[in-house]
Amino acid sequence: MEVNAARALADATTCFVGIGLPSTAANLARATVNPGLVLIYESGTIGSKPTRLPLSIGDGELAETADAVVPVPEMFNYWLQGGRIDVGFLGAAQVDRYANINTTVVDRGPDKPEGRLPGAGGAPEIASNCGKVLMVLRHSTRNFVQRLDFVTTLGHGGGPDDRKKLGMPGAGPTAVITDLGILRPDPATAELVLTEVHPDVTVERVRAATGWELTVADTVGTTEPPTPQELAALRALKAAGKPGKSGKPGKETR
Amino acid sequence: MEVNAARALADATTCFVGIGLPSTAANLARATVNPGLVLIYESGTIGSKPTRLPLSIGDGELAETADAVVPVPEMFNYWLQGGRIDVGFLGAAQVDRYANINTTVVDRGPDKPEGRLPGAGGAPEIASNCGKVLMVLRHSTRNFVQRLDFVTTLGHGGGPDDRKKLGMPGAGPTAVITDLGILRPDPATAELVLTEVHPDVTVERVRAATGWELTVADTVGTTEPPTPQELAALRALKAAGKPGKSGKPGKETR
Amino acid sequence: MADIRSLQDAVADLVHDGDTVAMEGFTHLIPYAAAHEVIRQGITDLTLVRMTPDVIYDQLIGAGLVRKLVFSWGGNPGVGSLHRFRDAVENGWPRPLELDEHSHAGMANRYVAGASKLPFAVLRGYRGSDIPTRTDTVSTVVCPFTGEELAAVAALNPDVTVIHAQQADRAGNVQMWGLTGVQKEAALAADRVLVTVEEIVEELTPRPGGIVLPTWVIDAVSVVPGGAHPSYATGYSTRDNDFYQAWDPIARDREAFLTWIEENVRDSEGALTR
Amino acid sequence: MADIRSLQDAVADLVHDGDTVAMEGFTHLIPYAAAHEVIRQGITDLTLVRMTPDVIYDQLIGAGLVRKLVFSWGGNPGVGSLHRFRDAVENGWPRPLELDEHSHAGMANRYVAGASKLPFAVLRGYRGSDIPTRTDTVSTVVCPFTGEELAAVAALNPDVTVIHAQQADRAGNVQMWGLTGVQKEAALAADRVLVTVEEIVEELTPRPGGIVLPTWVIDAVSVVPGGAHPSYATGYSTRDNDFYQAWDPIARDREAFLTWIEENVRDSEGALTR
Repeated sequence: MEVNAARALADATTCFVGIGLPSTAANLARATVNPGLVLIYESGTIGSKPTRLPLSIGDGELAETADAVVPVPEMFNYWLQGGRIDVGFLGAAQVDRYANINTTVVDRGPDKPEGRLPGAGGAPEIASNCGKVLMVLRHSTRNFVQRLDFVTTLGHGGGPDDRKKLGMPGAGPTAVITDLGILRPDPATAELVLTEVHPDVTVERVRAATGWELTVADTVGTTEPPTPQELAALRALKAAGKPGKSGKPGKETR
Repeated sequence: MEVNAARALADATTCFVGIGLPSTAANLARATVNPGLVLIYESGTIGSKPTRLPLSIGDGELAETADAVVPVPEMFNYWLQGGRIDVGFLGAAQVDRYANINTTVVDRGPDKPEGRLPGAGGAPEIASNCGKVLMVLRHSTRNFVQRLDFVTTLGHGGGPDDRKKLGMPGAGPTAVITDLGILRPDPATAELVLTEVHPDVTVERVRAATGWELTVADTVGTTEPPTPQELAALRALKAAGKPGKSGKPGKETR
Repeated sequence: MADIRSLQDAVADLVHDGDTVAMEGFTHLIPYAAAHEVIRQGITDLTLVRMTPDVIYDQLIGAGLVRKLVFSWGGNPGVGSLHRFRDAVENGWPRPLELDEHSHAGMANRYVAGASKLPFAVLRGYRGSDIPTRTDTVSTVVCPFTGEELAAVAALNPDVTVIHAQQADRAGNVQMWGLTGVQKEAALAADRVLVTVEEIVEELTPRPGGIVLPTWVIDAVSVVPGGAHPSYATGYSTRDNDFYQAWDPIARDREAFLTWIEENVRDSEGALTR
Repeated sequence: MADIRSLQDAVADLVHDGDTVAMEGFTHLIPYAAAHEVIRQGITDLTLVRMTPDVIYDQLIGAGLVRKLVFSWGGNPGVGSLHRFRDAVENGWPRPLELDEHSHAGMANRYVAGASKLPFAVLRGYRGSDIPTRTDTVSTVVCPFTGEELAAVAALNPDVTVIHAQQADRAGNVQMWGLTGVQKEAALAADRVLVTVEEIVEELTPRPGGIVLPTWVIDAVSVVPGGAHPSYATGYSTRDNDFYQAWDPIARDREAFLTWIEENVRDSEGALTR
């Protein structure tokens, strides 16, 4: 996932980064396809150039290597809402076929209380205001659901015009990168379509891991395996930090 | 005027200062009755301790000696509107009997275009949000008028309840200090009443310099002449700066 | 003007049962020592406000002192869930926890409105989200110039805001630097302000990225070196990531949590903040 | 990303006839040299935006390039009136000047809304004032939580914002310090941004009170030492108070003004900014 997520940042000027997999991908992009990529962390750092993978979005090195550190309200108002960020990264506990996101509560059955998730964090406004959004999460029927228990963050709503009707400036989720492949919204319907699988993954396996009847592109591509350079850069980043600790991708900075 | 304006700051913690006479008075207060007075200039400086009288509100020394320098929007939103300032100073081109202020345009007669004044500057919100407001201006029928040509800044509106009705947090103008004496609003009517004259000034002279039928307190006091200490402190301040240049009191930072 | 006084006295004077309390700090400068003093004094029925209720609020919630939580993201950054928070929400243990839940952008703007003494703030947010169905502090306003409908969020004005900073001078002026998050807004929005600091210095030297809060907006300054641990203070300490990892198994288990609080907070003044 | 280029080329590319232009700087860091280049190039029909139209706008107005002025206080700080501004408003010389007039708090918030890409901002302002009777960019909104009626001001989004700063690096990142006024907001609110700087440095060293604008929010950086004169740049120059005094008699007289512009601006590239 990291390598494909990093590749998806090749054209971006600025990226709003959450800790975990997004941070790994963004730093890998800086080490490979996009050395000039400007990393922006919601803790207030603009242009961070960490030498190791930060464990939290408040890591001291993020501030020390930044071009600027701004207060959190300014980050959300002038920079995110101000339309300055090309790409945002989001994870999800649940995603539906329109790339809508739930990170708030899950229904655990009639006799049980709702299961509590971390909540929204920056996600609703990241999804609304970034030029586009990349989603990264593991592929399972638990995550890819028929119906969200709660809409924390709007992806494409229920169709291709919903974002426009709501006046959302950005393009919304343009790719959902998983450990099995890549899904992209169909321009005509906004429904997620499987467009690529990773090497050795079958379409059937992706279907089985998806909680709705998955639409599959006429020709499904296969992602390029990581190049030796990409793997070396990834190894170097992880060796410098303690990647084992940052653990759960995308869970920290919704 | 300077000395009486300085004395009026004896109890204040914080003062929003305009250049010219307000700045002279506020710095004189720091040198005499209130050494701990926190000077706040609308250019963004909090706790300036200038050693000489600044010529403009953007003088470098104001920033260099400040406890903090903040952006201008923060100054107006968090500090002024936030209710952090005890005393504001205002001048005026025209003031009426309710201490309403015009600094925008003057009517020069039927065949002439309106005369242009500098405009509002910070005054409407200074008058609204400071704990109280001191006004300082020269006493003449040109300045103290029956009817304002334009209400730039509300003082007491048309009576004692008008500020409350408009939801204005501060007490509004509590004293108008002139070169002839001091006027204060009557608590019952909010109309300005002559309460003190300076030594050797007659009530008649003040009446003649006022464009409306001036209400005079039952007993009109006489202001204390400047003490030798006050005069020495004032001389020292002026000697350190170039007071001749800052010239026109209260005209610079409406 | 701020009084420089012991943490114990400052907390006792400034934080009361039933108060709305904001302890802010975006990963950096989180005022753990002050929270532990609140636990020791058993100040209860609190409404806690914080963008990212972190381990600091997990501890207060688990200690049974919290009635309501106002927040936007509740997790142990880099580790996982806040188990005491989840136990309170899901099972009402040790007491039910009412929630007022927002997005980060909404929370940040609620503090901005509070600091500006406005009743609400405007943002382009919450669109298409179910969040407004569960709170009465999100509404809408229509732009009088363009007709666009925007989100309105109610101002936050805590009774008390507690923050940690690097330095104060003897007059009680405070300077913090590094990631300064939303602390200035949280402090200026509050009725009362308590600041714990790493040290008192003779003179505050202006720092790049430094924020100064003048003494006359602060009620009390308490000197608590290491008072942000396991969070950190740039220039004084680094984040104790091991603690955040170690917290997970402690917080998963009610008994383990209670024992930890007893041994490390209640019985042991400042034990954690050494 | 900002290109580092000559002031002449940058102004020609970024500032066009009919544009709405903000040249900001609260007494400090006023971009005089760029304004003079606008005069030399005769770029006209401008709508000028500035909280405190100072001598810099007196010059542009007197040169006949300005159709409309958006402002909150028009004077020569510490000296008196802006005579060219008054002549334009009162007598229509050299052309009529339309006004959109606000308070400082209103103007500051209009820039904040612009930088936040919101259509309006809210403040507790203009109460009891006649100002709203003369502008269509002040209105009201009602708080959906308290029912309080507050002032709404329309966002300002200039076509171009021009500012002066102390330093840029070779990549075009800019740092300014000292009184930084409303420049960040004015820059982030604009479609295009031109920054004149005192010098290019190898690396921007973070400064106390420093504000950094990253190169990717700037279109062009031009190196113009002394480009703020008669205003100043903290660390490089001091305010030329004598110039502000001397301006008064020049600006009082139409002929004297035209002669001054001819000799000091039109015929004399950069003469004033040495």
